[in-house]
Amino acid sequence: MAIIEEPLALETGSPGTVDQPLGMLTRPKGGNGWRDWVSTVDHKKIGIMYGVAAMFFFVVGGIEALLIRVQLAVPDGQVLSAGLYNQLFTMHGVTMVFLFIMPLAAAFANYLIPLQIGARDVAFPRLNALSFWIWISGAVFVNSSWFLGGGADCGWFCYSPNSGVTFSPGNGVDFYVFGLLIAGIASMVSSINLIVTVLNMRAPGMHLFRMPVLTWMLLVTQFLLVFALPVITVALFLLMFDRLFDSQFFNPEAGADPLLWQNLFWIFGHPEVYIIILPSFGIISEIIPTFSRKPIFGYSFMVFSGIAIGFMGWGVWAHHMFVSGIGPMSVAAFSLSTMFIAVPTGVKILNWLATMWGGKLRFSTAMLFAVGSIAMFTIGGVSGVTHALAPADTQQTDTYYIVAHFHYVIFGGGVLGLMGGAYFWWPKIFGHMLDETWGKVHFWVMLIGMNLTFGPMHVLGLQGMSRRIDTYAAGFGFEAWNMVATIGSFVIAFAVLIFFVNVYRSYKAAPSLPAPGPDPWDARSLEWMVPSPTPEHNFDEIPVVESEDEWWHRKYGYDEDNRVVRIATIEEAAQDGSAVGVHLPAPSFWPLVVAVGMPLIAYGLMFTLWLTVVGGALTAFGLYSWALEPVDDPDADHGHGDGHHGDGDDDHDDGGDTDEPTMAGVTAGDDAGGE
Amino acid sequence: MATATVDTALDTAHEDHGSSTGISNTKLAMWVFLGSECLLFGGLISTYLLYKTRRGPGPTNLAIPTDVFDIPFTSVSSFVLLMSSLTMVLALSALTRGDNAATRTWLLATATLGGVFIGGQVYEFTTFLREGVGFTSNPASSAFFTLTGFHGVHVSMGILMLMSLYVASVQGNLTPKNTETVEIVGLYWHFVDVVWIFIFTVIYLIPA
Amino acid sequence: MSETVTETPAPEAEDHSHDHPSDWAYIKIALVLGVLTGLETFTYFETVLDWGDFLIPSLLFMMVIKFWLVATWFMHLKFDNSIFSRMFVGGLVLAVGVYVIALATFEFWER
Amino acid sequence: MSDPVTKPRRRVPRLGFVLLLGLVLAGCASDAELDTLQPRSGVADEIYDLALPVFIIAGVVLTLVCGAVLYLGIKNRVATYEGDDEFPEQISHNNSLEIAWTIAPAIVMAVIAVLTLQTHFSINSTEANAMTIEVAGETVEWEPTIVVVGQQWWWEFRYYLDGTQITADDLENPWDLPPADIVTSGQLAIPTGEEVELIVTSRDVIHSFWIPQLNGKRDAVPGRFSPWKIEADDPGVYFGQCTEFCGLSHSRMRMQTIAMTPSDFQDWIDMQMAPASFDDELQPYVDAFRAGEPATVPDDASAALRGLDVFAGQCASCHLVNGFNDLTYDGAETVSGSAPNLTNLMSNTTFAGGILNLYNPDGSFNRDDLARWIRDPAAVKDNRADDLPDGEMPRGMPDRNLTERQIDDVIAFLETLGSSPGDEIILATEVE
Ligand code: HEA
Ligand code: HEA
Ligand code: HEC
Ligand code: CUA
Ligand SMILES: [Cu+2]
Repeated sequence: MAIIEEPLALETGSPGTVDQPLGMLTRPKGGNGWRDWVSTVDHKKIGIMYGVAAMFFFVVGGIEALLIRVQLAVPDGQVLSAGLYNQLFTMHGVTMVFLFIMPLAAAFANYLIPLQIGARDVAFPRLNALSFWIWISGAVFVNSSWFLGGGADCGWFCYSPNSGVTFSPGNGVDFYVFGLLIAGIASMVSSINLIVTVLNMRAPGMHLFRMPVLTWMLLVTQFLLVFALPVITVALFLLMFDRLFDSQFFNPEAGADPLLWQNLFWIFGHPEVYIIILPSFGIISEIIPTFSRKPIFGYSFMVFSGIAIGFMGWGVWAHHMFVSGIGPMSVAAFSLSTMFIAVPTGVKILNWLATMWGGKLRFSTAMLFAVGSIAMFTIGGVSGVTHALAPADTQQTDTYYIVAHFHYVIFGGGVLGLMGGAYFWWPKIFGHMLDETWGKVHFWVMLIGMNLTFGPMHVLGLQGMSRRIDTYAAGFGFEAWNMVATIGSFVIAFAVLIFFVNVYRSYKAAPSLPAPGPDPWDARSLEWMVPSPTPEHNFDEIPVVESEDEWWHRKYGYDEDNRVVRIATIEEAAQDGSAVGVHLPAPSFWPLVVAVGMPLIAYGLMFTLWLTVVGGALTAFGLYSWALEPVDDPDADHGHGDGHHGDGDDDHDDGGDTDEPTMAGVTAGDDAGGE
Repeated sequence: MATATVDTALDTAHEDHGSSTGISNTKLAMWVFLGSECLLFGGLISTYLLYKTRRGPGPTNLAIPTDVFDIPFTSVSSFVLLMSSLTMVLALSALTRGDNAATRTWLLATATLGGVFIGGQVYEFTTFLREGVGFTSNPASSAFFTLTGFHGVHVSMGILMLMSLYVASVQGNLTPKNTETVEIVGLYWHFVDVVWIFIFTVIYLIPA
Repeated sequence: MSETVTETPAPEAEDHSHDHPSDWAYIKIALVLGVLTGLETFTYFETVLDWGDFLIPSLLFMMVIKFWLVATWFMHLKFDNSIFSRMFVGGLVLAVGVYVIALATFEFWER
Repeated sequence: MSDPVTKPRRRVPRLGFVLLLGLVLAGCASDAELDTLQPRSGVADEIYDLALPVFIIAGVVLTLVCGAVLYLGIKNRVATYEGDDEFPEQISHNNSLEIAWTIAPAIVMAVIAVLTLQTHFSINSTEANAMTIEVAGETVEWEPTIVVVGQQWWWEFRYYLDGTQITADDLENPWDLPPADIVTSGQLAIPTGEEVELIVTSRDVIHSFWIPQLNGKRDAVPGRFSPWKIEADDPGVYFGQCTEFCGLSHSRMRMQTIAMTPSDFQDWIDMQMAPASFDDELQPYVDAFRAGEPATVPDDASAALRGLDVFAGQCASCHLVNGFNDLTYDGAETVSGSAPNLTNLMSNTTFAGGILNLYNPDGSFNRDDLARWIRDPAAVKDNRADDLPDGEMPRGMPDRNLTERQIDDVIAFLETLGSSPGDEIILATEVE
């Protein structure tokens, strides 16, 4: 389609002709209203939207969790029916994993990758917008199930044959299938985009081994996504065909093997858990050096262990199937491979400690979260190792001991780390700090809350409490710890509220406080050399990178005794964001239009086919108009300058084609159409 | 508005830092995408391999795809698809030379060969259906139709892309500057072909 | 994540547009591909020649050759930046590895 | 540069860990029948013995890491960087250290790996251990093997006693298993001191069979027959719970294993194998039914006979009672094609997936709960059995809309099926 785009794009030299290709939507102009947000292709705005949406779904998933906890507070809980409970824990898992923590990581990836590698935007800005809109339409789609007959009730891993029509006749599972397919397309597009960005858009001198560890971890994450998503896509398609078109993939009576689903799901699912944790590892690796006043210890080991984790993550999936009846040899092999994943992970933990060793630790909120995350992750990590022993896992699997494990790694390792990231980059993103006192209260309440909630689950699990049970009988010794866990979950909720209050208060207080400046933490990577909040064009001038921790080295040097001395103040070294005439990619409505069609297609397949036609038409129309829309928009007023930046292409799954060379690095005023 | 050919993009790459590796974003994206497609087709192929002899419930012995394979026929369509890869590279090569007429011919030839392949597949499917191997018959047949169907959809999308190229060429919009576009469509096309090379051997030729 | 992407060499090395194979080279490759396909099909008619235990290895061998020819020549992997090969081969090797293991858990290879 | 961290304060960072330690220490409640930390069999011991040292290693690693975090946090803490231009030594790496802490965990893991493999292969091996039992007056060598079948939401146990060892290879189709000598539901009876092989399968979705004190779990996967084993050192009742999510009433799918001395087990077999005996009043009705000429039952017949009639009309399409409807019975009209075999109902002490007691603690019959169950099963245990759309098979037991009198009658009939296992077992198996 871009083939058609290209010549038209050439014609745009004559203004007005193709500006409104089909006369339907006016080409969006730069501005600050809602139009600007829905049509933006700016990686920073997209990042912020990911973040906000993710936090919204955190509350949704959290409320689901609270309902679960309320039901389980006492034996024979009567708050929820079994059916509703099953929907709640399924939707809790799905929401938290696919609609909260992955997009929150995507928020950081979108916002920070271009900044950390010294680029103006991602490789394909419009595709980036497309990813976001597809993801959000998938997210809304999944949650619309609550109003259309109930959510999926098959658990987040939705094992067949329970997920088939015979056993799950409602539409819940269809929502799961289509929702994950849609969200999967989004992640797929975005991960390809980010991989290309990292590989191709780095500032001069930004060798791969000078990239910040965060960028590295995000890169590994994107590779995991790009290779793992097709696998669950296959699984979801097979399930969809079974449910909608009576195929026989998961029908045991026809000789199908339910373990096929399990294999496909976990081949995706295990890399998925590293997709969850690696961004957080990256964030921690940025925060700890900054607040230790030391470079990260063993940079190359950090990078390679991240790669190793990503790589080994592909060879362990069947540890989720130790009791499923795969043969003893398979179990033994996977048991061993799982154990050794502790090695690269341990390297990371120990390197963080070594970074702190001899450092000057300043416990800002971000640092507290980072350090807390290390400790909590380790708890989850070592309980993970105890599951890796297949015989021991036959006792542990599907009990609350597992629930404890994964909430410690996900909440303790993942969420705490991401929260730390929020405190750390908040000034960069919004131009004001979050209040530190409130932040610290937030941290401690959250830490206590999570230990109260998930700590007891270890005990419950070992005492034999099964997962995914909507009630339990009195007399097994489960009562006390369940009550504690429930109380703990409300403590977490309280902590989350503190965070929101902090966000609000800090926003209100910001005007009366001194501006944080480009680099409030005396940090190390490139994003801190641009003003806060980041100007639309990121860098006035693309920096030429000479070392790892480039920004820090622009501030500090060594004297003859090899002691660190300041060579420039932040103000001297930083850019002031005053560049004009920088070409930025032009905004577009079409990604949104394309995305909106997708859930309609799915609704149609579930309810009435004509909706599919409408959705398909809308998506096709969006794609077509997208192709016709010139990449560049010579007329638009782009504030700082006008956009000129090859957008990649339009169509995610035919692999697309464009001929636009990407010119993200085009610096101020080197092309026509500027101000 | 700089719309450069591959070559100029490469030449300018380091001057304007457009790309740190000196390679095109889109092409890189395409290759990453193809890498991930390996896992997609791998999943479908493994599913089929796992199920290829599962005939369904009871002693009824429903027919499975391997019972009704027509190897000579499929060989011919495999050959057709394989040759479409040749015409595809010839199209690209013609475009690089600036030979528009030849480009068009080869593009059309590629799309036509692709079309013949799809036609063959439709024929194969209908024969199978007639012989009692339907999508819903048993795990083996479900897996077979899904795998080859996915492949067929890929081929069809390739044909769409080729036809768009052809139309662009007819309109005079396909010039040597666009070699990269054609190259990328070509990559996709060849990928679909190598997948079929795999399928032909592993699914059709290796006996059950 | 199966490969470490290291810094790629300077773009001079990338200016490969001149050493693209000639049309004739492509045609020769296609001929080889055609012949191999013919050979493959030939195996089907067992009566002509009994391949015995060599059947599957030789089929796989021919498949790999065909695959390799198309990927390196038609898809230019041979001439292009090695980063492309890494992306593709990464996915390919990962896919083969993972699915071979997955099938092994079904005791597929024992049959 | 503005420094946002202005108010450093002493914290009590230990709080979290103190709490956690407390939690773990308090782990063992006394009445915890599902407790995995109270193994009661050789296999469970082996697992426990493997897990325990690893728990300790995990604890040590944890303490070291958290200890280091605390230590560094306290020792290296500074309040602010404001006005502090002194940087610590900028050590960026130390390869030998890195290699050391790559190798150290690898060695630890290697040790654990060896232990794991030993245990793993040990608990997955079986021994030949034929025991002598008497079946219908004949002595047979029986290698204890029991086929365990999960379905929504109860367990069926099938005993093949005729001496020919049944293996997974003899079994093809969980919906059409060879007729067994004994079929029970919810409660698995085993002899003590014997390694009992289980062949675990399912008729609908995936379940998981788990008696924590005797062994880990094994999934019941439809279409697969997975080997597993179980053994008990001492006579007793061991509780279990289905642990693979299996739909609506997964939480109410429980089971028990009742281990008895070999002689008690022999008695149990005899009790189960005793030919169905209907009293003089029921027998003619049964005969007529079996002859295919159902008799009509007068209103003033005994409750049990009227109950039998209700049963024939309302229940026999799903439930099998050997000696009564086994000629006409053709699999239950449920998704799984199966409902509990009621031939020896009264010899069970729990029912409905192990969630209700068939007897009161004093040994008397628990009529109330059984009536509650028959009156409206879904009220006791969520299911999908009532008001189904056309063509959908019930999952679980439907509400047959019986009148109170019919319920009383049918219970009177059910009471004739099998005999009570005795007070001791009743007390030990008591649920809730
Ligand atoms: C962020 C996500 C995340 C992460 C990082 C991990 C990390 C690990 N996980 Fe976890 N896991 C989940 C999320 C995660 N997991 C989820 C969501 C589930 C449940 C899914 C479901 O069923 O719903 C699960 C389930 C799960 C199971 C299946 C349990 C079951 O259902 O029976 C197993 C089994 O082996 C396992 C193991 C591990 C291991 C060995 C690691 C390792 O990577 C941990 C390594 C880290 C350390 C070990 C700590 C640091 C190391 C050192 C300090 C070095 C020294 C250490 C030693 C020598 C021990 N996990
Ligand atoms: C990212 C992943 C993630 C996160 C963050 C969480 C967070 C939490 N989870 Fe999580 N959980 C999963 C992933 C996650 N979970 C998964 C994958 C499963 C398995 C599902 C399955 O089995 O299929 C699971 C299952 C699971 C279970 C087991 C259910 C079962 O097996 O029956 C439980 C039980 O307690 C639980 C509890 C919690 C709690 C209390 C939190 C808390 O941390 C939640 C904290 C958040 C809040 C409390 C929201 C706070 C906000 C407010 C309330 C503010 C008020 C609102 C306004 C002002 C508008 N979870
Ligand atoms: C459509 C099939 C069906 C019919 C008809 C039916 N049942 Fe059931 N019955 C079941 C199923 C399935 C269960 C197991 C339910 C569970 O435990 O979740 C069950 C369980 C029981 C149990 C408990 C058995 C045990 O060992 O756990 C009793 C007693 C029982 N039914 C009695 C009756 C009576 C009396 C009637 C007739 C009035 C009847 N059933 C009719 C399917 C049926
Ligand atoms: Cu059966 Cu859970
Ligand atoms: Cu895992």
